[in-house]
Amino acid sequence: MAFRPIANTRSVTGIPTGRLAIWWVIGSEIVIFGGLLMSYLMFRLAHDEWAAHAANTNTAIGAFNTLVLLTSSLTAVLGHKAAEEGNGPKAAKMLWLTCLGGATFACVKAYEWSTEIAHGFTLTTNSFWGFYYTAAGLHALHVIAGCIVMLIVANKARKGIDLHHVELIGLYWHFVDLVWIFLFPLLYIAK
Amino acid sequence: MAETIEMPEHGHDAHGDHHHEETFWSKYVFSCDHKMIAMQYMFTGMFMALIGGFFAYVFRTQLAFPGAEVMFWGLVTPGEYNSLVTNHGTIMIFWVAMPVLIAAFGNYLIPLMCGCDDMVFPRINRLSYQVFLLSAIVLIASFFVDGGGFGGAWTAYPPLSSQYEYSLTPLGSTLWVVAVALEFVAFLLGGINFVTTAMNSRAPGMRLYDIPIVVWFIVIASVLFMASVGPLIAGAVMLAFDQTLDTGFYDPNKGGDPILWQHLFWFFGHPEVYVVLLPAIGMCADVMTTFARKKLFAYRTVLYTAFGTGILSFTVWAHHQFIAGIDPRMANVFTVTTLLISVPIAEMCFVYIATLYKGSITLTTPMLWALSFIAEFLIGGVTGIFLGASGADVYFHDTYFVLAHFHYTFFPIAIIGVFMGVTYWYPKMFGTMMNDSLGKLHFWFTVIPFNLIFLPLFVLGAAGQHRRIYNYQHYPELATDELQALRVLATVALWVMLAAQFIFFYNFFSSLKNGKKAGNNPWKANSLEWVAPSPPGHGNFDEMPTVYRGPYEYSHPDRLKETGEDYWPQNVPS
Amino acid sequence: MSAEAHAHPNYVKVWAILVALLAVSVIGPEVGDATGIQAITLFTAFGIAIVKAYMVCKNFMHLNVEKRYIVYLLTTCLVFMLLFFAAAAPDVMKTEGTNWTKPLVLTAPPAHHGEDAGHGDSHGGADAGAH
Amino acid sequence: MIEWSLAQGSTFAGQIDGLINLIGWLVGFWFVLAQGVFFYLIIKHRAQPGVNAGYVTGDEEYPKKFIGWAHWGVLACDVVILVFAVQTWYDVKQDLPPAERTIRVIGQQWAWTFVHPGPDGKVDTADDIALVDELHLEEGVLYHYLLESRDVLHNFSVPVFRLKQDAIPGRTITGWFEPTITGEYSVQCAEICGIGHGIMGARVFLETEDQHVAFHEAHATNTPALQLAATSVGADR
Repeated sequence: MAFRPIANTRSVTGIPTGRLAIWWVIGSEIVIFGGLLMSYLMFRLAHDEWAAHAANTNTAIGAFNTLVLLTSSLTAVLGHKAAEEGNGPKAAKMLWLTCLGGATFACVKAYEWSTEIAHGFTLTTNSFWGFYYTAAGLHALHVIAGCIVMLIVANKARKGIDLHHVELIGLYWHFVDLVWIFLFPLLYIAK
Repeated sequence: MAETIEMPEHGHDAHGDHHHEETFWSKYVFSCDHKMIAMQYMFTGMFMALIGGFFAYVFRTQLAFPGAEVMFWGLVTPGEYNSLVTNHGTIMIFWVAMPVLIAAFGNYLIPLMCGCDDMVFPRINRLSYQVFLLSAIVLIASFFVDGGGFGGAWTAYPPLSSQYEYSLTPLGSTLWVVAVALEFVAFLLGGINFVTTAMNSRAPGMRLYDIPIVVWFIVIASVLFMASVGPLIAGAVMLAFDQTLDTGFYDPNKGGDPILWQHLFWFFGHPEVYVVLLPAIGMCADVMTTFARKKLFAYRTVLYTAFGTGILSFTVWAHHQFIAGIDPRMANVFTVTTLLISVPIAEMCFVYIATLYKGSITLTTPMLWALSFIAEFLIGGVTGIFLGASGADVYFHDTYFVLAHFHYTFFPIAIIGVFMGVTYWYPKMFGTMMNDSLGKLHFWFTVIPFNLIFLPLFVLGAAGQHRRIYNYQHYPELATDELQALRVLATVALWVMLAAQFIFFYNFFSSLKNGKKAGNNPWKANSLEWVAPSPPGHGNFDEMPTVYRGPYEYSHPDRLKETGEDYWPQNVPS
Repeated sequence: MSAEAHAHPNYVKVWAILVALLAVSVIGPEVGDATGIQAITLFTAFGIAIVKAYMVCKNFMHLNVEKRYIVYLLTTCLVFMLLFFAAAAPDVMKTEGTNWTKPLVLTAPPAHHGEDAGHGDSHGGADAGAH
Repeated sequence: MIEWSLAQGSTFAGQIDGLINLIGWLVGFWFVLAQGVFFYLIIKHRAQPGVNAGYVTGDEEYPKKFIGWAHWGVLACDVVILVFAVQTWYDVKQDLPPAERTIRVIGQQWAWTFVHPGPDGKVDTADDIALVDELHLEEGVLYHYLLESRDVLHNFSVPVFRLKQDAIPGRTITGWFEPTITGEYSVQCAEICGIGHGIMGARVFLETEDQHVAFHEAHATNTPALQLAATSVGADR
């Protein structure tokens, strides 16, 4: 393992440094998605005709993806539990399951988007679709990035290294889940 | 996690050996050491400052002598002029003030002043600089692409910034947005490091009120940045989509709204002012107390004023948009908050002034910079009231009065603050002292011309001269000889000031070799960085310090009685 | 590490509740559209989203056992976003305000949803000031 | 202070200048006070050999009370400024006195189009007079302006009126002014609008009643203006 400064071993606040950092990451992510969703909300409330466009989104697929993400959150937190019990291999398994969820989510999204684009609903069709692709796309990027990091963490956890990283990536994953929990009604249900 | 917490504190001996076999690349380019990363940020920032200064030279010369051949540039076309002023602003704020004040000094000072050996995440720290460097390269590249650099002002208001047929800079504006977005990512990475390091890795015994003000302020600044930049990152993505993918987020003809960008931008843009102000004014506290041999006057008041300013700074942004088409009733709300924010800042200045009371002041170069910071910043502060008061802003908006006002805040921040920090911590950074008489010469030849540049601009602004015009001869009221004389005065002063900077660079580099050796603590200061050797080695401290008191215990009666010393380092047991 | 030594809730049970809520939030709007009662749609869509978010924060992210100021930090970020909405909506969301109108939007196809009225007043009620 | 270099050309110019002077005096007082104390302390407390600095934490009653006074003093001044600032803002921007005449101001890259009402005194009618970069106003008449933009942000700025207002594409912004003097003055675009921003100036001619009548006669039938005025909004769609 690379050189670890003493700084990283201290914990004056009583919160492990890694987790503290993740909280700050989540804080800054909240304002990024917040800015985007608030802008969307303003336009959505200003333009009732967007409801007609929103009607073209596939609620069933959205609901299925929500289910997938909720489940992956479950496996992530189970992985955290296993890690705290010092059970590296089990934690790794759980993280792999979580990645599987993330992958499923991404594939479903790809299918969903390709059908919508095929039906002529593209980024430029209307600002609703602009926000639809921008917000969901930004979220999907977070999902993919999370999966990549998670594979690395899982690989280490399997060997019992850096088990506390399991909790950190889990926290991030729950946040990604949270964002989707709000994206789902905003983009799919409200019609 | 738990097991790592009790890890014994001799980690740096363990790695002490492996920094001998460091190659040039691992030592200077891909180093994870916070001091080296600080240097990288500082020199990149100074290089960008040279570019920004050169741009200022070009367009000031054009304003003083319209249509004349500018040396090293040639004729300045309107398009070039817009691009020059735009990138001058962008560079000076995002690529000079931010990297040098927050990133460089934050990286250098936080671990040293908190008494730990490095940032908590050295590799994220390195990544932060690499992303920043990339952003700088992208920005510089944008000057040379087809159509030239982006010319829509640093605020980049759409539709001008979002549609090429309006801005006529097909690639420049996109690269500009990309560069700014990358730069934000870099500082988000850096900011997380600063905050967690200062929160979690302080030396044993260092309580919240034992932290030097400059560390406090850099941390508050990082928090402000992280909490305010998000909407603009989202906005930048939308802007880039509008530019490249022809979406309509800011295009009224496609159901968008240009005002949205203004809100997204200034929601970040105003806290940003305090993001760069706080580190500079925080350095002031350390420098002034050191050279006045005085305890900081009302440490907690200073801290609370900073908190107050930080919170309020999120509620004032629309005072940049009073006449930009926002609903007039909102302007009243923002006038109230804007005038309110003057109270904590004014109080902070008063407290700093009070710190000199009963002091024993030595006017070294860093002290001169610190004092001039307060003096000049007061001018910037009071002129802000004119602009914060909505009724007066109806006239002053987008005149040179605004320009002079924010240069009277940003110049103390980005130039005086940087020189203050460099001259004060130079002995610690490089182990040698800078030449004091050269430093003083450079000080006077920077500060006096600075006032000669911007005081005339207040007059020009009051006379109704509006901003971002490449040639005022088109406006009879503004083409009078008196006003033109003021423009020439400002420009000549700028030439003098820019020329004077070579004194600094000469002093900086010659002192590396010829400067006399500085001990660990040349200024007889209290805070922890002066305990470490100069320059500090890879682990910073020979043995990790423990803190017993606050950083400003100068001329403490007990200490004077016992030892006759008028300073009391934080790590010395009572 | 106090924060470490928390009891783990029954995660599967939490997950089951979340899925149940999800089902409601999908069916609810259908009912809302069928009965034409907008309130049902809005409540089931967003009310339940908030409940789900709360459960995830509490049980999965363990914010309930985390240090208080982390919660304050995250809520502050949210509050700033609401602040942003409150201050930007009178310009961006409204089609007319004091001494200004958006002719393009005013002449856009007529609205067929009542949400706007519901939200309109709470954000400054710019119409009141229109000349 | 503004009136020294610039005539007060509208009814509210004096009010704005008055506000600016008021702020000038108040902040000037605090500025001089602060700088005075600052330099006094620097000079008085220069280091002398063998003399140590005092130890003042800032919690002592004696020096701290001055900060307290300054704190409340600044707050009081802020409140005073606030009252007058909001009052001025209300009168100039928020309140809209009934118009005697209405003009339409259209900004585009990089020229101003001013649609004057014809003799019938109404805008958007057949006898409108549309001029580029030329605005003719009658002294003592309360005008409303309908401000629009064809492309990017512009800013309709008439320094002599102390008037500024951004023109936003997709919005029509209404404002008012009442000229109180005669003569020719400049109109600026005070919001960067592309490479032509520097030359996007216009002239405003403040005329007496007879001069204005003469102006109307000079520009009798002006049909292009009709289209221009009628399509000024529709053109964007």
